[in-house]
Amino acid sequence: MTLTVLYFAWLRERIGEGREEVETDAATPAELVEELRAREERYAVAFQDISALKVAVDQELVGFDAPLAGAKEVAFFPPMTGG
Amino acid sequence: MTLTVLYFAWLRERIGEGREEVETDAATPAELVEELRAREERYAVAFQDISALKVAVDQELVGFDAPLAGAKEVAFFPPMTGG
Amino acid sequence: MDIRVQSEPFQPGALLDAFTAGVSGAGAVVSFTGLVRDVDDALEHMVIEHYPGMTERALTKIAQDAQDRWPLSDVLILHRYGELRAEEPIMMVATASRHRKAAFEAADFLMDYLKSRAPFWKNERVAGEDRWVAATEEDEDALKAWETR
Amino acid sequence: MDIRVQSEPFQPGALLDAFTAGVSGAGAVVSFTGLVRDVDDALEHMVIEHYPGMTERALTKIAQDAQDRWPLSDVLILHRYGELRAEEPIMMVATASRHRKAAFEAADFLMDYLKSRAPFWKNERVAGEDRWVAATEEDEDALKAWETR
Repeated sequence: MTLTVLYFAWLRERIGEGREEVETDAATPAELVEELRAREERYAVAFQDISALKVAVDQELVGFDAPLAGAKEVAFFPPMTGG
Repeated sequence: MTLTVLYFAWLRERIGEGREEVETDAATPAELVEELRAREERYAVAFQDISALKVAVDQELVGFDAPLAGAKEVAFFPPMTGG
Repeated sequence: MDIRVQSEPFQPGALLDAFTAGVSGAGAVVSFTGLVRDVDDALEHMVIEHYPGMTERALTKIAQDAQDRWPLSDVLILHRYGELRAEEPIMMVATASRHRKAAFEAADFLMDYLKSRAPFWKNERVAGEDRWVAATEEDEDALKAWETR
Repeated sequence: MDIRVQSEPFQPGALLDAFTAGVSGAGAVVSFTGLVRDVDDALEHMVIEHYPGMTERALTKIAQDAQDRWPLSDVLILHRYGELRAEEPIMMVATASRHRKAAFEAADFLMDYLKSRAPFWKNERVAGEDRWVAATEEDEDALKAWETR
């Protein structure tokens, strides 16, 4: 499947872009992170500690083990700091 | 001593005035209430249940057994309902 | 600290903006506005009686207690007396602090003490009859909760 | 329910007055305004990044959760993104209810969830350096407190 993958805040800066299309068979965000890490050094560095990150699938916050089946958009980002 | 005695809200209405000068030797607000009750029927009615009332001496909320020595102003009123 | 007791109407928004402009270094401003509630669509007016002199003292003490308890940049309390109509603002408190929890708690505290410790009494005229608003047990319970906190 | 995500500045007082004018039968209106705090007198600006689309969804869900939990007449959330200067208003929430405790608690709840569940990220430029503001343990703890309440 083709997913739109989004990155925000310092994760966006480390990866060097905010949005990309990714062709993947990953079943979960955790598997998607593994694929990205294997792809290039900058991903390996950015995703070094996923416990410091959050993930949203189709704009809903979920866990890294949530199913990706049918998803269109996955976003990774650090904890929010609004308000 | 001469005290300025003030009444507010429904207590003022039942007594028929909001302010009077009272010559008294009462040692506490409770004793002052006893003197007033003995004075006229309207005071007896108004002060029937002092557990439903509050008292301030010189503009500070106190108990009915607080000392009146040196006081200038005593106010009786129902529980407050501001806000 | 800004304590006002007045019969004149006021605009909560203008008051909030003036308060906010006057605080420096605060990240959080909380306001509470109390409005006259209608009663069965039949409230002709509300009259608020107060105890001039004691009112200002009581409000100043309540604001001082809040400042002693929380790190506040500033505190505002405004309360009207006299005749009011349904939906008019009766009163407002505002607090400013570096921390949002302090601003929230202090505003809540101000309201609880103001309701039961400041000498105001509300009288409602509904369908031609005047009646004094009764204090509630809840209001006293709210104070006890602060004392044990 | 009024949810706004915008880069334009806003005037908290005008927003509070408009919100208050729109609620009927509420005796209590609480507002929270968040201001950009200076950092050692050296904040050049703050930039707020957000996730368009998800932001509006998350804020709508938080407002809905508050309405499910308390009897509210209305809820407002406004949050800015983009570049802001010290002391500018970042965001505001307002709640209206018949009951003051409901209005206070709901506003406090909105702030806690907005801080940790709405996709905003703050970046501060201080003395020429950009740095991302870090989330705090306290913010997560505040959410847990609501879950067990």
